[in-house]
Amino acid sequence: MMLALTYDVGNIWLDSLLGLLAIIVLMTVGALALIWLERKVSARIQMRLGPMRVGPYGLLQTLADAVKLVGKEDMRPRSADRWVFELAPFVVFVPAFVAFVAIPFTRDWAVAFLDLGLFFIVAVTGLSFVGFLMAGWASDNKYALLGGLRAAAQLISYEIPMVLSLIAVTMIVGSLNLSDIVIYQGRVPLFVWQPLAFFIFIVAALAELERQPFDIPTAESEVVGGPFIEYSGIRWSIFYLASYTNLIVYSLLGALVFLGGWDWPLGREAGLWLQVLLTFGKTMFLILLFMWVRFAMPRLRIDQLMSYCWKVLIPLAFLQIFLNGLVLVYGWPDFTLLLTSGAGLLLAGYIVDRTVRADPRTLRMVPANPGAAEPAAADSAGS
Amino acid sequence: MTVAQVIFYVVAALAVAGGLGVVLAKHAVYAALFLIVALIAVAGVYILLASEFLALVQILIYAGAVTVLLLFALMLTRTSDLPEAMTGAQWPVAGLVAALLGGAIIATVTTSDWPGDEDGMITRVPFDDLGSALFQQWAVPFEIASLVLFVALVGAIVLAREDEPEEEGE
Amino acid sequence: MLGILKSMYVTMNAMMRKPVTIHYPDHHRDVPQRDRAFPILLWDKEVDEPFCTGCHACERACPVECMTVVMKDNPLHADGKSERRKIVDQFWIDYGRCMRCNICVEVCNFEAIAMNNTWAGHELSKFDRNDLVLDLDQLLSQHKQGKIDAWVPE
Amino acid sequence: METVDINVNMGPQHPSTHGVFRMVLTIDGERVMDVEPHIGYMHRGAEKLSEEMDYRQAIGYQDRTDYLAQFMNEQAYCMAVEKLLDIEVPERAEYIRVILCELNRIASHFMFLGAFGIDLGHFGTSFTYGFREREHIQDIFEEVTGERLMYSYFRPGGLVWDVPDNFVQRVRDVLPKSRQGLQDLDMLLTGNEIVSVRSRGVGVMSAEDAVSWGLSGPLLRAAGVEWDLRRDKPYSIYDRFQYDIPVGTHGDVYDRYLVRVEEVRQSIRIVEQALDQLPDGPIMPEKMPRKLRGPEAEIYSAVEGARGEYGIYLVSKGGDKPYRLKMRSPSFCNLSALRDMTIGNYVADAVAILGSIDIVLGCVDR
Repeated sequence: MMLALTYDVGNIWLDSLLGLLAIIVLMTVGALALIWLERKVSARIQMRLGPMRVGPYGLLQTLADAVKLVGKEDMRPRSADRWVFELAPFVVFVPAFVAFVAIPFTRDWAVAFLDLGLFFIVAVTGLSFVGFLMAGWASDNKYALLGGLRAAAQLISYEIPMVLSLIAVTMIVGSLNLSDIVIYQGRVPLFVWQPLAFFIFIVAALAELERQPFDIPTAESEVVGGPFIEYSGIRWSIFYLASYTNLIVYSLLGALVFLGGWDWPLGREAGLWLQVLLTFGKTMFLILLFMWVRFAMPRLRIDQLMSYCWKVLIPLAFLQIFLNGLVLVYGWPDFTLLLTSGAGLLLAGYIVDRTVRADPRTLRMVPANPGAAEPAAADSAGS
Repeated sequence: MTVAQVIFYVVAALAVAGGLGVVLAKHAVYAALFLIVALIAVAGVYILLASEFLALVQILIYAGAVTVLLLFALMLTRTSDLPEAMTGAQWPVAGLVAALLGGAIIATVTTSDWPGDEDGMITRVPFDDLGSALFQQWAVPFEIASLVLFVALVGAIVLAREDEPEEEGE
Repeated sequence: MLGILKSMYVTMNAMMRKPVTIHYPDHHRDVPQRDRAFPILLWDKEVDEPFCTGCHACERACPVECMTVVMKDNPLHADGKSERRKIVDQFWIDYGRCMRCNICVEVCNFEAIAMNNTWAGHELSKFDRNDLVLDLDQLLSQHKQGKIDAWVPE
Repeated sequence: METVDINVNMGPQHPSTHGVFRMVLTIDGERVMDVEPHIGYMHRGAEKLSEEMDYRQAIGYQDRTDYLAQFMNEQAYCMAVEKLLDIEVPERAEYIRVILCELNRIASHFMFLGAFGIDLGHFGTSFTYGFREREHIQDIFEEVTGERLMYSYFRPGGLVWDVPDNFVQRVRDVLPKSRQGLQDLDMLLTGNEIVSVRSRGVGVMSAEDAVSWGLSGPLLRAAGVEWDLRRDKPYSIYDRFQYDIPVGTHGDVYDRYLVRVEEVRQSIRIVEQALDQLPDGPIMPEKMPRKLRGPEAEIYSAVEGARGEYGIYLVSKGGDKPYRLKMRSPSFCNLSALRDMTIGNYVADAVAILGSIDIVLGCVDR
């Protein structure tokens, strides 16, 4: 049900308020914890220590940062467009916040079980670009404008493959209800049946989250934070909060749709806490994957992102849908889903590999002083 | 007043405010942003009519995708290129047309016999039916409509690129 | 795809290794014996006076002119306790100007000046740049108290 | 309504301009239509200062020009003074100079590899990997010279003091680490498809253009010109070692990256050979005058620095100070080709191209 229209007024307000509170607590605590985690993960990948100062292992570092940010002066450039500038962080924040409503955490825990949950999340999170554009335009800063426009260009590129990959999944399950999708995966999670769709989803989610290979709108080394460049203090921290909330939302979505949510592999009879643990574990896995990718990849260029999304991901997503259609229409057994989808993934990887490696580079090595004696010891000393 | 009514009035007020904003805003970017407000508010009305699917499509396509292009184009132009107030010699004609259109809509709304108006129940359309209607019953008109849109898109690109012959492939 | 997987492998591999950084103000890495922080003056413990005679050699050689030396007659020499006829009266080094080129140490004929090779020579943050102008007592104090094992090249 | 080009000011405070460098980009959408570089934010008058110092005092200012390849600058300056005064450098000092210079080249290139990753969008991972390797080498430099950045260790005639006793062993221990670190960076960047698509075919400079712009160092070699001062204008004792000169085939950003990766390997080879041949002996000539006074002469001496030809042009009218000291800095000459390479590319490419030139602003502005 979308809205319980038959409730009494007192009840529904209270209900909404409780749901709201739950989301706010989950979001803020989650974002604070994730910022700390990301800093620690990045530190370990880069062989640093990361935050160590506040609390044991720097656990309270983000709390301290949050206090600092709240206490900071809320600055606005004189030439900025006042209302658009000040509203932009909230326009980015609200979609991330609202998307949380539709996510079930276990069989019984959700703010609202929606029949169209999957579609709802995709539709609502797509709105956050408006905030980026507003921030970019209103800041009256060319970097910000560039970043905002890049965000918009990126949105139209990745939104379509993401929706298509999710459609491929819903074709098999036959429902857009997230609970139904999870329950369907009781036997085998969908990433086994649909590796190609899973891959497309991960890539598109990275683009949506503006994380490393696709952090083009906020590119630190080009547009220096993009739309956020003029923001400071609490408005900046709202952007930050929204980005980490989105990370949670998309990881949860991936965990529910592709990794079997709370159901697989323990089955429907597992206790509530085990279900919570399973959802949490799978979400954490995806979050860590996103973080890992972030620190291992350089950034694509905006035109490359667009051509990758339009020329590679969208045809692949259509291929996945077509293959699923074949299997469903002719009623072939389930394993053919895996076969076709896996073959599609391998094919895609092969084609990408071929195109990138079409031109292998080797340097010409010109020996200098070939007459000079190179002692034999030199070789053994190095290795 | 039931909850649904409260929500309806809030949403309707938002839609009207958004629509007025689109018309009255001095700056084209404001107008585009107000348009988003209006579109989302209309999505709210769809939800109240128990057509969640339509509401979400409204958000995804209109509020999400269409306004991207609008804002994209508007933000790249200099503000000085846009006239301060969108008035011209034709405003009495435009006003007349708007008044006539508004009158026609109001007349239609008040004189129509709305099904389900009496018992307050809303007939929900399962979107299986929606799908089969679109892709089986009306497949040919649907495809023709999308073809027309596609042609329009191509035409727009051709028109826009005409004066830049030196631009080679991306 | 292979290259991306390789990148992922390297980062994961690095994650498993021990961090190479240390928690700085709580832990200090050892500085080598030759470490060159800022110049300090040495204290002749046998005679209980500075080695420096105030001969102006370092002052003249300093490329950035960060030193000021004033010489005086040595009262201990008059008493017959010291062989130095002249001794340093006043000595200022502006650490804010010093570029740590080591030339003052090279030109010193009495091995009276050395580069600080302890952490105390590096952690010199001050709120006022005038606090970076050190006088004779401050320059001598570290070696006088035996807190430093100064390294003077031959 | 017509579309307008936007002027974007990149720098002097921008994370990817590698210092206080400013470029005014004229962009149409994401495409760069024009670039106007502005330099001079870091001008400290190093040339003039050197003219006010005697030959020994000026050493400290040589470090401060190209502050990532300090030993090479000192080497060029000392060679000029030695040529002027006709001083013979002892064998051991030459070897130590070569070892330190090549280690310095490795350290400098690691800096490039790290920063290159950042320019392409790495969130600091390549940078920390590069810095980790620099740190090993920097530790050696600190043990030898006592300083971490401004070594002022070479002197006209030789070295200021001898290396510590465990020097050979320390360097031998570090070289495998550098190899390992290079392999890490290699795996992180070289094969990565994103790096490939971002840097291939970007900022292409043909061999003819490269020569006529006066490029040198890795940029010139990446453009396909076999030119290495160590081989073609031999100085010091470089003719005693075997090494390869990597030469690129396309002259784009990717080739410049590959050339530098390969140069690290070759530098390791040179260091190994030099360590094997390192003789004992004095580090300064027997008869060094206490005050250096040169005859009337004009001297040009150049070394193959980490960024290209680093030359010192020294005019002496007698006395203990140079009459004129001109530094031919590779960063400055290489930077002059920036506009040519950048126009027509994307904003993101402009960052990558600037990174591939590997400028050091202290060297550009002097």
